[in-house]
Amino acid sequence: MVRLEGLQHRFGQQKILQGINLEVHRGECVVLYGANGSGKSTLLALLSTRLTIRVGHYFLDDIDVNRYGDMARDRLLFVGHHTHLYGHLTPVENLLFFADLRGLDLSESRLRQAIDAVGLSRSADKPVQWFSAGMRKRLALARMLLAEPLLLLLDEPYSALDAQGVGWLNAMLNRYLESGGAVIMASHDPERVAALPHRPHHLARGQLSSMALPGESEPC
Amino acid sequence: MVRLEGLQHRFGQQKILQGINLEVHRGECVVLYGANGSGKSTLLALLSTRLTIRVGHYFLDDIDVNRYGDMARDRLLFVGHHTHLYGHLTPVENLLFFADLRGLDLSESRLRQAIDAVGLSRSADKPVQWFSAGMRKRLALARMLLAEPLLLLLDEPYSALDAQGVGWLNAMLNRYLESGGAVIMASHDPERVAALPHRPHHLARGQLSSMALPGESEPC
Amino acid sequence: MLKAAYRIAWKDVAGDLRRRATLSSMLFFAISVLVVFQAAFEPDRKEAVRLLPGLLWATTLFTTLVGLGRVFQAEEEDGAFEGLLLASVPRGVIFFGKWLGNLLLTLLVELLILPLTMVLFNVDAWTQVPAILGILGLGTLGLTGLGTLLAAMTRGARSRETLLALLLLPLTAPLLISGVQAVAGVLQPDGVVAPWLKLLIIFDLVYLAMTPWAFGWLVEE
Amino acid sequence: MLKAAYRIAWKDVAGDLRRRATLSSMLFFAISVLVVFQAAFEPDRKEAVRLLPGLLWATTLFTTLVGLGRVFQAEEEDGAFEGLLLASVPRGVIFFGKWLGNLLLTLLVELLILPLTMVLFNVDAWTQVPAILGILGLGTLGLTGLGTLLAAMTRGARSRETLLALLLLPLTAPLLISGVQAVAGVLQPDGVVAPWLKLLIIFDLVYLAMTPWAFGWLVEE
Amino acid sequence: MNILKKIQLPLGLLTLISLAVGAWYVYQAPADFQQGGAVRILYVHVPSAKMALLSYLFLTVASVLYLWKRWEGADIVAEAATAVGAAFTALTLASGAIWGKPMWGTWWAWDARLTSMLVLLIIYKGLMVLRHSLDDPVKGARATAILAIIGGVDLPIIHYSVVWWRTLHQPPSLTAAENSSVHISGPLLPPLLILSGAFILLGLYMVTVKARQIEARRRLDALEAARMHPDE
Ligand code: HEM
Ligand SMILES: Nc1ncnc2c1ncn2[C@@H]1O[C@H](COP(=O)(O)OP(=O)(O)OP(=O)(O)O)[C@@H](O)[C@H]1O
Ligand SMILES: Nc1ncnc2c1ncn2[C@@H]1O[C@H](COP(=O)(O)OP(=O)(O)OP(=O)(O)O)[C@@H](O)[C@H]1O
Ligand SMILES: [Mg+2]
Ligand SMILES: [Mg+2]
Repeated sequence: MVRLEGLQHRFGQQKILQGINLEVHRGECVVLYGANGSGKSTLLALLSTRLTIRVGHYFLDDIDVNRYGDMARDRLLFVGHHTHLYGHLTPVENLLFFADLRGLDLSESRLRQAIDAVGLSRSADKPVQWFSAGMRKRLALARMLLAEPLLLLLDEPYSALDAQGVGWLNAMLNRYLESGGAVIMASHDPERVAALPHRPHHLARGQLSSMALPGESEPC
Repeated sequence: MVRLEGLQHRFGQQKILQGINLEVHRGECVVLYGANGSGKSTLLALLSTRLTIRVGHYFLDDIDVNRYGDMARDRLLFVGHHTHLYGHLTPVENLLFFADLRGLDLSESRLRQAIDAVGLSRSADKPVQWFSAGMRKRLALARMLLAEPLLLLLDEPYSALDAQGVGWLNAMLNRYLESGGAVIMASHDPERVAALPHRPHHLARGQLSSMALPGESEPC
Repeated sequence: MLKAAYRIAWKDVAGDLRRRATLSSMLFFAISVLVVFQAAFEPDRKEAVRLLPGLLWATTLFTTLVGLGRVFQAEEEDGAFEGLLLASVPRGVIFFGKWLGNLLLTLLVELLILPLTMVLFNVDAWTQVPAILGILGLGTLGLTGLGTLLAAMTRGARSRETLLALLLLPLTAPLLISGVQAVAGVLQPDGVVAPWLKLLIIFDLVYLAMTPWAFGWLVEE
Repeated sequence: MLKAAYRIAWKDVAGDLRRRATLSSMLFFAISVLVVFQAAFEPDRKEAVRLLPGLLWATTLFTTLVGLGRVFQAEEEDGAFEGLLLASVPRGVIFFGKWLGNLLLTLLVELLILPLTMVLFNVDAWTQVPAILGILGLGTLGLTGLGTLLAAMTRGARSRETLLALLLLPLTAPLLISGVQAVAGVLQPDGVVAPWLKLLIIFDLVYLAMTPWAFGWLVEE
Repeated sequence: MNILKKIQLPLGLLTLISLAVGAWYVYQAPADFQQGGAVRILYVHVPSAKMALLSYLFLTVASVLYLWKRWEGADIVAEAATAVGAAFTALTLASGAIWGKPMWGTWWAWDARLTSMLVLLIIYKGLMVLRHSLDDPVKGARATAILAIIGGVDLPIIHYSVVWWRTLHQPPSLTAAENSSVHISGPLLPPLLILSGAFILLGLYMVTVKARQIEARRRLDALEAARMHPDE
């Protein structure tokens, strides 16, 4: 469903990615491992259309994303290091804003349900700026429950989550994968990824290589 | 060296900490586990003097921190979720600024050495704003090498670090503990903490309880 | 589509407008600007009439400039702007939403400052109030349009405030001139208004046609 | 101790002053303010002399206000302000450093705008330049002192810019009045200056004595 | 950018020759019976005013090309044209002010031409500052190009607003001085035409030199970056 062909990227003169090829099918989860600064977040930013692809091709569900960015944005969801949350809004308001931006017509009870599902029901009407790191992360991830995207891009989704949060996330991702979604995630956390069926890849020197034995050659 | 007696804290009407007692000696590492939003970061903020203690006592090296905050700040170092870095400055400039603020008189070569030690030598003169999450984290932690504090307060130090970074951090912390420093850290990551000699504690409902068997009852 | 724009504007100003305090704080803001003006220039009554158009426009410009710092402020925290750009609405709509929020607050200040000036400086032109407000509003459209674009452009720039003033003031010179002249024309019995109004409208059209498009270009990375 | 204050100021303005562009961009900022002034009020030569003190002070106030948005801007990112507060220097020193950076840039604009105004508006008072600069500088001390405190106070507040203006303008009204009167006094052959100067100095002393202490209280949480 | 290297020398020679011819004519031309020797400022003032405006046209075209085709060369030329245009604008203002002191008795007046020229200078400066205020060079280039285009559309509006503003109110004392332009004729005209041509050549030459300098600097930055990241 996702196809990358010869993707390259550079910042100024610094070449970060040099020819990434990747294919991800429905129901598949690809995990990107790699050293700090190796370009995982950059790759995800390209996939999310935040960065424009200058060299290479990117197809999502047979859409040429380089040309039809708007259509692709409809079909994918990106949750990065940043939570994209507004501190002065409550969780309900944050999700409502998100839904409106995506053109989703959701009732408030649907939103509260999503907030419950990530264990934040007691803080549903408190401005997000006072939230703890893990609570913010949970709320950011709660969007996945609402958006039902084709492709999910996650940058270090496990960081800041407690054990319960990790359990919840993995259960959610498993359900999502079974329903035919695709996931590409960057992580430093093979122990937590282990609960998911996934294909590990290693990013180094701008090249992506699939890791044959996830349990052994993984970087951690 | 660190002694907490009956520490309490509330935000508005929400009681977060209700009577924390803790003693940490030289060369000891205390790890705080606990669910998202249980108050670990709040406790560390109190210990770092960022939040003022209203109820309870806090002694650091026999200094009554409630009264002599300035003296305590000299002796402790806090590295939190936030990296306290200035995006428009380079790593060298950031560390120099930090050193000046603490009244440390360090040569530039000493700073570069610290930057080398965290594996950032190649990016030592690039503005920090382009750094990847892990690179920022490494730089924030590099301060530990410069400041030589009595007490080190770390909030989720392993997040965003790759395997090499984790190894470096643990080696550093081991050395620091052997030299008689004390560490209090919050973490969701028992697998990575395992490489350190430490005393695990669990924070729940505003109370701290020591966990007898770190390997078994830990929350993850 | 438009709902998204409306949402963005709502998010930006809701927090301000929901609390009634905003209205009164805007009022006091307007009053203190007038007090400064009085302290600085001490105009007598006749002078006050002559200086009124300039005062109104200088305040408008100042309010806009001060407000521009805020337009993208909420988006600075925690990658929120990035989040906006990843929404599937066209970028023009995002721009429109941002512009709308900014426009509303500036119009509010204008609405307050006009009667205040007239009372505090004894200017007797109450029948002209709607005309003057219309002129101010017309100018504000283009002014905030260009301002919003510049605010987007200078996100994260060094010494941003100076830069914003440096870029906005010369480019809006025609607006300022025609606005001042139009208001002055309204206040005089035999004043000329129509050509200045035309100029204002041309300016608005140019900016409101160009800026959403320019914004789309700008945020491509 | 003072080194730390110096460092903080340096960090804030170094990026600005290191590049030579800042000086010239400040110059052009000043010019564009004058263009706006001309377009808004169209003073003739005699009027220009009368309005000069007010113009100088209004510009100073405006520059300060615009600069205040920036004082703590670098500290917003990534908990940097928190980092500052965790340094072992007394909070007064942190305040001092922040104030210093702000003061420098405002003084720079004043230094530029005075000769410019005199050239562009044909005001012939070159021998009074040092006296006028002295008065402006004196007022700027207190103005930026209070401003820096207010900027710290309103960190993260909603519609912060309006709030800053709302707080700063009334509190500095006495300063503004005495400053305007003092400059006007200097420009007239038989003008009164001394009492206004005294008022300015009192104002400075009060604010500069109070603000570092107030800052210490403010940042306690 | 190879082409710049090739044309630089011939362009420079041509500029030099035409400037020399123009200067000779100016030397030959009679002093104005009214204005005396000061009239010679005209030969710098008017051509540089033309170049100040022409540079902006050049800048707009380069900016459009950059946004449209993403040629880095267009961006380099745009940056060079901004600096050159600012220089000519400053020269116009300076020569005008110097001329104004003996002619009008003042360095400056808020006349239409003068005001719009001042605004043009601020716009040039704003573009230069904007580029260097954004940390990311690509963002800086793009923002500057967009703003240059907007400025290009805005300039005629500025010009006319200022003209109407000033001609509706002001007594024609100043415009009368400008009406003297109508009288430029006879022996004054040929050197003016030649020098206008010479200044256009000079402007092109300056853009060429500046563009090559910018290009070299960018290449140097690139080498620096490559040195810092050898294996990437
Ligand atoms: C700072 C002051 C001045 C500025 C900014 C200025 C600006 C200009 C500009 C922009 C032009 C237009 C060229 C064109 O449209 O092709 C021009 C032309 C001219 N200026 Fe000035 N000028 C100034 C002072 C003066 C003075 C003091 C005089 C002489 C009394 C003068 C005499 C002329 C003449 C004769 C022309 C040629 C007019 C024409 O060819 O249409 N200028 N100036
Ligand atoms: N906007 C930018 N401008 C210049 N360089 C950048 C930019 N963004 C990232 N980089 C550089 O690109 C490289 C890759 O960064 P990226 O964030 O993709 O790494 P990462 O693999 O996600 O690392 P981490 O594991 O630490 O999150 C880094 O060297 C970084 O400095
Ligand atoms: N400034 C504040 N004002 C109000 N409430 C706050 C503030 N800071 C934190 N809280 C609340 O205090 C509680 C504890 O937050 P804290 O950040 O200490 O949790 P934590 O244990 O660090 O969680 P995590 O594992 O997610 O980092 C949360 O419910 C949070 O909403
Ligand atoms: Mg990353
Ligand atoms: Mg925490």
